[in-house]
Amino acid sequence: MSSHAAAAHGAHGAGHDDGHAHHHYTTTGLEHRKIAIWAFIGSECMLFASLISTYLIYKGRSIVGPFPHTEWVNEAGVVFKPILNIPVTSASTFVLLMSSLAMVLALQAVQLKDTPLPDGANWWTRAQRSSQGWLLMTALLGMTFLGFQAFEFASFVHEGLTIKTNLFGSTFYTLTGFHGAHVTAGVLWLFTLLFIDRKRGLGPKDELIVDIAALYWHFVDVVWIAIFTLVYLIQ
Amino acid sequence: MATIAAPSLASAEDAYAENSGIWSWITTTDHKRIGTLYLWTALFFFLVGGLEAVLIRTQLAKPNMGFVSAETYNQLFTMHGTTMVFLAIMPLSAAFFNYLIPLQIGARDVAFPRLNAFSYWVFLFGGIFITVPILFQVAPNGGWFGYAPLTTNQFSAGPNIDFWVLGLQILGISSLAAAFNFITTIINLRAPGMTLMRMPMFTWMSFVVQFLLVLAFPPITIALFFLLMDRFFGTTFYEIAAGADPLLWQHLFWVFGHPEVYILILPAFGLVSEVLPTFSKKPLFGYNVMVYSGIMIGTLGFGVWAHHMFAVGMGPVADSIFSMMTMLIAIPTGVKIFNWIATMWSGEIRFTVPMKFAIALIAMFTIGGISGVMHSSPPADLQQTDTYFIVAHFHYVLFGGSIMGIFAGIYHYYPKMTGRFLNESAGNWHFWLNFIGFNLTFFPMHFSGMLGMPRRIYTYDAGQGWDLFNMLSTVGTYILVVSTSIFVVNFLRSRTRGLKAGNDPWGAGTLEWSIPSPPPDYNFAQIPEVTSRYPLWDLKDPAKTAGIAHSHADSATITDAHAVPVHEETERHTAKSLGIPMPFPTSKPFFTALAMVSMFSGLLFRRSGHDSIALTVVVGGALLFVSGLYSWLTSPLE
Amino acid sequence: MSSDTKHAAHAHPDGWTYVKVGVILTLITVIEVWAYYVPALVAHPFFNPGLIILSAIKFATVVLFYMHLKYDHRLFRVLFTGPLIIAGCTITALLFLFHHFKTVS
Amino acid sequence: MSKLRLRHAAPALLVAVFLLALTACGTEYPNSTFNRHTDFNTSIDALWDRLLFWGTIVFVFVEAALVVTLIKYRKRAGGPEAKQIHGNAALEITWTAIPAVILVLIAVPTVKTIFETQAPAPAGALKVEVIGHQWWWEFHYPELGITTANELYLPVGRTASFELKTKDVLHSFWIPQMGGKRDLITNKSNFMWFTPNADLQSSVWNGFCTEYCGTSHANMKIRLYTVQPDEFASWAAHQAKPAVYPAAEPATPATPATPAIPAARGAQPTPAPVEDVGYMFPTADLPDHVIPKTPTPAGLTYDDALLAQGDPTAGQLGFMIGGCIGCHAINGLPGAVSTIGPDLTHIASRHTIAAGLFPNDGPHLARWIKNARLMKPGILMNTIGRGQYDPLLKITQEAGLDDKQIADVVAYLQKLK
Ligand code: HEA
Ligand code: HEA
Ligand code: HEC
Ligand code: CUA
Ligand SMILES: [Cu+2]
Repeated sequence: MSSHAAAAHGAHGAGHDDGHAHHHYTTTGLEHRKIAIWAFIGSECMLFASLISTYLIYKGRSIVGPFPHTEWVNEAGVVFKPILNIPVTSASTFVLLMSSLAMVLALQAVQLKDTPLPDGANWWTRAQRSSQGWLLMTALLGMTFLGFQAFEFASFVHEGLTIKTNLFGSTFYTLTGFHGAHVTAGVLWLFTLLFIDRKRGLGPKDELIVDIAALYWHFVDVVWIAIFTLVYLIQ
Repeated sequence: MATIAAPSLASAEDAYAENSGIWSWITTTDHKRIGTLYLWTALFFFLVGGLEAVLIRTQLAKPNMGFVSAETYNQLFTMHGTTMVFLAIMPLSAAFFNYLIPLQIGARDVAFPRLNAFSYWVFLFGGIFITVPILFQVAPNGGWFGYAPLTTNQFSAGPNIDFWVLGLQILGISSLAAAFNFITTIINLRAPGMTLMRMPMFTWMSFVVQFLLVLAFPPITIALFFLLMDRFFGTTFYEIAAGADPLLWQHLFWVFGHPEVYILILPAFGLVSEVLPTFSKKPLFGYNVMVYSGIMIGTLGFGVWAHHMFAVGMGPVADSIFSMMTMLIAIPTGVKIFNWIATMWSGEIRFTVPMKFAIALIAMFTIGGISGVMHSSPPADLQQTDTYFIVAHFHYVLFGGSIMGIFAGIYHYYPKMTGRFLNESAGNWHFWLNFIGFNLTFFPMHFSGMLGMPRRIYTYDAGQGWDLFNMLSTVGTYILVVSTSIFVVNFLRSRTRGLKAGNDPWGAGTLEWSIPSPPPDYNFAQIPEVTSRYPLWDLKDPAKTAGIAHSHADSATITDAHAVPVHEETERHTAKSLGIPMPFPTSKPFFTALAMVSMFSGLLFRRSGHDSIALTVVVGGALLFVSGLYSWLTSPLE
Repeated sequence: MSSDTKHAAHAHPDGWTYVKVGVILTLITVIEVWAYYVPALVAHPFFNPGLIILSAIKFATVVLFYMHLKYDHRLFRVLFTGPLIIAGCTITALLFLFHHFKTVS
Repeated sequence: MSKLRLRHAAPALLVAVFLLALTACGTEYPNSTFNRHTDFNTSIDALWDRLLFWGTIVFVFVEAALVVTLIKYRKRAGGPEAKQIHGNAALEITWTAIPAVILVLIAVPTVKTIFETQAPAPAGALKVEVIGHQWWWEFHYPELGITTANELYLPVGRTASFELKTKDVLHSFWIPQMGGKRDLITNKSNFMWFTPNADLQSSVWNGFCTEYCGTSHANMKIRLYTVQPDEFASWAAHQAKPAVYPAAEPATPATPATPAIPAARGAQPTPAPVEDVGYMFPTADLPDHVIPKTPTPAGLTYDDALLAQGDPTAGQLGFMIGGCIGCHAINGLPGAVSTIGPDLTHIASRHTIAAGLFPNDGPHLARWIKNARLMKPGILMNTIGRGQYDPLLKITQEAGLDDKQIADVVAYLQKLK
């Protein structure tokens, strides 16, 4: 039954592994934190909905450039090219997608920790057990994404677009910056898990704490999927 | 994090023993004590908001009064609205969520007790943050919905609006954290057999409210964040010169604002749905429909926000759609009104004080609802919007609805919380003066409004035909002061002098009445196994509930080793003697909240040009906050 | 609750499935970016709706597989789709109100 | 049981008060919305009647049902026991359906009226631009080349079509007796129109700013004069001309500094003859409710005897040295072209100053010039009287005009019919 399942992974806190196995009854047999994280994700939908709406509402309303998809010539006759850099962003989008893949494999690795390896397991089967490897890879990919974003922001500023320049600048930096902040929090979270994994090893009993981190991480990825299309590709 | 680590628990036993003193309140994780904190704090803020209203009404008693200055008046009504909405009614509701939900669903605490404490402390610090400036005449002055561009640097260079932006941001975090907590609690901590369709109506309405909170606060968080960025970092979200559209703020605000009004009313609806059946000696009429209508109200509430903007020129199509969506809400709300009346119909109505307040809610909210429907017709609303007719509407729903319902709840649950009754005759004085004062204050506003009086004016000229109505309103307010004072005295005195109340002083039917008053810290010595909506009536007076078709569909089969059939617990034990693990007291939520609030307040230094101090405080606060979080999350709960 | 979470955990797809999903996501992204560089496509009235549909597919794929909503307790589906629908409607309504869609009025 | 009786007397009392007040909607309520002076308000009022009708029915029904229930089923010694009824599908469907029907009966005329009142203004409408400022109103008649402030003239029987804009924050334009309001929104134009009934006598109405716009939001009022077409024509013809004072000196034909001022106005070489000042709503006919009664601030004193000695020519100079010219336009006075403050070209033809806050007479004008910020909190117009304390800047005005100079300026302004 599901209550049994809850018992199996009833850990109380990330560092709380004193092993006392008593668990609390829950109505659904599900873990509190998993319900909370889904509720949180639901709430985040409205948060990003507000940000994305604002970006779209203000799209094309900036009085001065630079603009995302069109050229702009200022009073002094200086030409500003369309500012969005699609190739770079496509690359960072790909990186974030791959980090989601790494994350889901990290969760799987934690779930499989105690399942004995079959005889003659190939490298892939072995690799799938490496929770530390996948967690590290997720975090690194996340940091790569942040690196891309830092590069993007820096080059935009260089090209004359700051958060104060125009409506596009304000909405663009705020929307992508909010997302970047989420990624940053996720990277911190991943390193925390990695730290625990190195210290005491994450196993199936820790499925929950990895699962909720993974849900958060995938959600941040999913938001980027929407942003990439709505901000970068649609003109 | 030395400060946080300092009060580390020498031994958990000692901590259990210590149950009084300020420190025990700061470190408590008991949902009942947190509920009590919410109740006291919110009642205090209610008095503050009321006092502001008294000053407002004094200034408006007669034309061309010079009691307060224009600037002061503007701060007063802004703070009155903000205080009543965010610091009085919402936390009063939160007091009941905290106190009652675990008791009603047969749980020992909420899902995340420490998060719960965190929510309270954030609320308290946020409330202080936003209220204190009024003592220095720099309180927010942009109205409770702070329309841009009046709130931008260009038109509001002082720190007034900074307090508002940061304060609301802080309060929002408190509400969100609490909402995640209660969603989880209600989904996951119901006693065995307590299916969704057996939950008490207060828990149900609270459940709906938590979703409204979770979905409505993000838009205002974002809207406020934009304003914060504009004010502190020079972005252009609401800057006229950059071509900003002020309607952006309005839409984002009201996407939050309208669900917010249902956040304010649904808990009160829940409370009277507990009171009315109890004092009619009958189960709630049409329970299922009451549940569905609550959900309907909540859902539709997200599709009507632009009815606050009929005068902004959205165009006939948008006006029509939002008008009709708004009207739709009258249907589920009407169902509630009629079902309440039907609950009393054929009952044995006892006119206790809580019952009187509950009945007053039905009578008075209906008036506010009807004027609401009058606003929902855009051409007619063009004559009503931003006049005292609107002020009449929202006080009829907020005071006549939320406040009446909350008073019903306070009189009803005071015996459970304290073990003593509030004095009945003082309660009657309170009720009648309140009822008369309320109507005298707000009914005339329908007239002053339709006779042309705009709202938010600190003065008005003589001979406009408004003098009589304003005088009546002011007199009514003074009656409210008297009635509220009676309540305050009664509330304070009855704690020690009230008549003693037993477990179940009113003969109610839900779980919270099966345990001692006040409940022991562990709530239920044994988790009850629930088989109906009114388990206590099944036990004591089965005739009342015999006819209810209870759903047995889900989770009724799940049993917990500790569950026992519902019974009345008369004996008091300690958690220790029962072997019930209790959360450790901890000051971590308190300090984490403090760190977070200081992080926000650091921005204020930017206004005064001290950027390096600002940076230090913000970054320092953020670091303390994160380390507080780590230290909290890595320490065991119990 | 009939679905057994422990059991469901085992019903999770294995690593290869995740990789395949990753490949699909990458392919869709490639198509999107490719389309961006074909002026004839960009000019087509179905360009924007097309991109939105593609990204919605990606969105759903990640949610269903990586966030294993497809295999998980139905409660989570409700907790996610409810807010998602409200968020979607809010965006649509706001864009309508700010005249991003041509209306008859 | 006396409590019980009081309890159900209350709603009945409310209804009584309500009806009583409704019948009392007479002249003593000068800003009442219950009237049909325009097409716009006729539509609204018809809708209102319907809302009130159904609202009253619902109200009476609910409160009656409540009171009957309370009386009938109150617990009595020896009374009947509670009958356990837990629901009734048929009933619940009924009280879902009936409100739905009522709402349809409200919604249909609502939508009809929305489209009716928001249709484009009929052809031949008189165009008026309304520009909101913190805290006064600027009115332009683009077709007539008129700019005025706070006081608006409209001919009866002709549609007035307003284009609403704001220079700063949001405001809202509302004249209760003419119809609904419409917000003035930054970076956007809003529209509204109404037609004062052709059979209206020449009369005056109060209007208000109804969107909270900062400190003096309460003091941002409007006077609307609905006058007969010929009166309007006379008024308009005069208002379009430059200032009537000074009579002799021809104005320098300078090109207007700001495009906001129509070219035709600045270029008028000779001022109109002094005696022809066009139509102005007769002071004697002003109803009481349009005469401001705002008290002047206690600390602000001025010896009104000085006003009799005011010299308009000196005042014209004072208008320049006092700095007035930096903010106020006077068509015909060289250099007075600023649009920061209200246009004063025909200030003396207005009955009020400061957006309806004070009557336009010598004593009030003098005090206004001496310390406008004391007269009206928060405003842009600075304190000009010498030695006066400026409550906004929190400094004492050391330069500025003395009381005699102020009297001169007042005399000058009073010439500007
Ligand atoms: C507790 C809070 C609360 C509640 C519950 C409501 C409920 C409703 N409100 Fe109200 N409202 C506010 C708080 C609330 N409101 C506030 C604070 C403001 C002003 C904000 C500001 O500007 O500062 C406001 C403003 C406001 C406006 C904007 C007015 C304006 O500024 O121009 C409108 C417009 O449609 C409106 C409509 C409604 C409607 C239709 C309901 C409905 O939900 C009411 C439904 C209930 C009934 C109708 C009664 C019972 C029903 C029956 C008995 C059935 C039969 C009835 C009929 C067929 C009519 N409200
Ligand atoms: C949420 C609930 C709520 C409640 C309960 C109230 C309660 C009251 N309100 Fe409030 N009001 C609002 C919400 C509320 N209001 C909002 C949202 C606005 C809009 C703000 C805006 O425009 O931005 C508003 C605006 C508003 C206005 C319009 C101001 C304006 O537009 O210029 C007025 C005017 O009369 C008013 C009056 C009152 C009065 C007299 C009460 C009374 O019922 C108050 C009764 C309470 C008391 C009388 C308690 C007093 C007790 C004491 C003083 C005891 C002494 C103290 C101690 C022992 C410490 N309110
Ligand atoms: C800094 C700008 C400024 C200066 C300088 C200034 N005014 Fe004003 N004036 C205003 C503004 C703004 C208003 C509108 C105030 C209001 O009603 O809110 C105003 C209003 C007036 C009014 C009332 C107009 C009406 O129609 O209601 C008069 C008369 C007036 N000013 C005269 C003067 C005189 C005379 C001087 C110089 C001695 C002067 N002003 C200097 C800005 C200025
Ligand atoms: Cu202008 Cu209020
Ligand atoms: Cu609303």
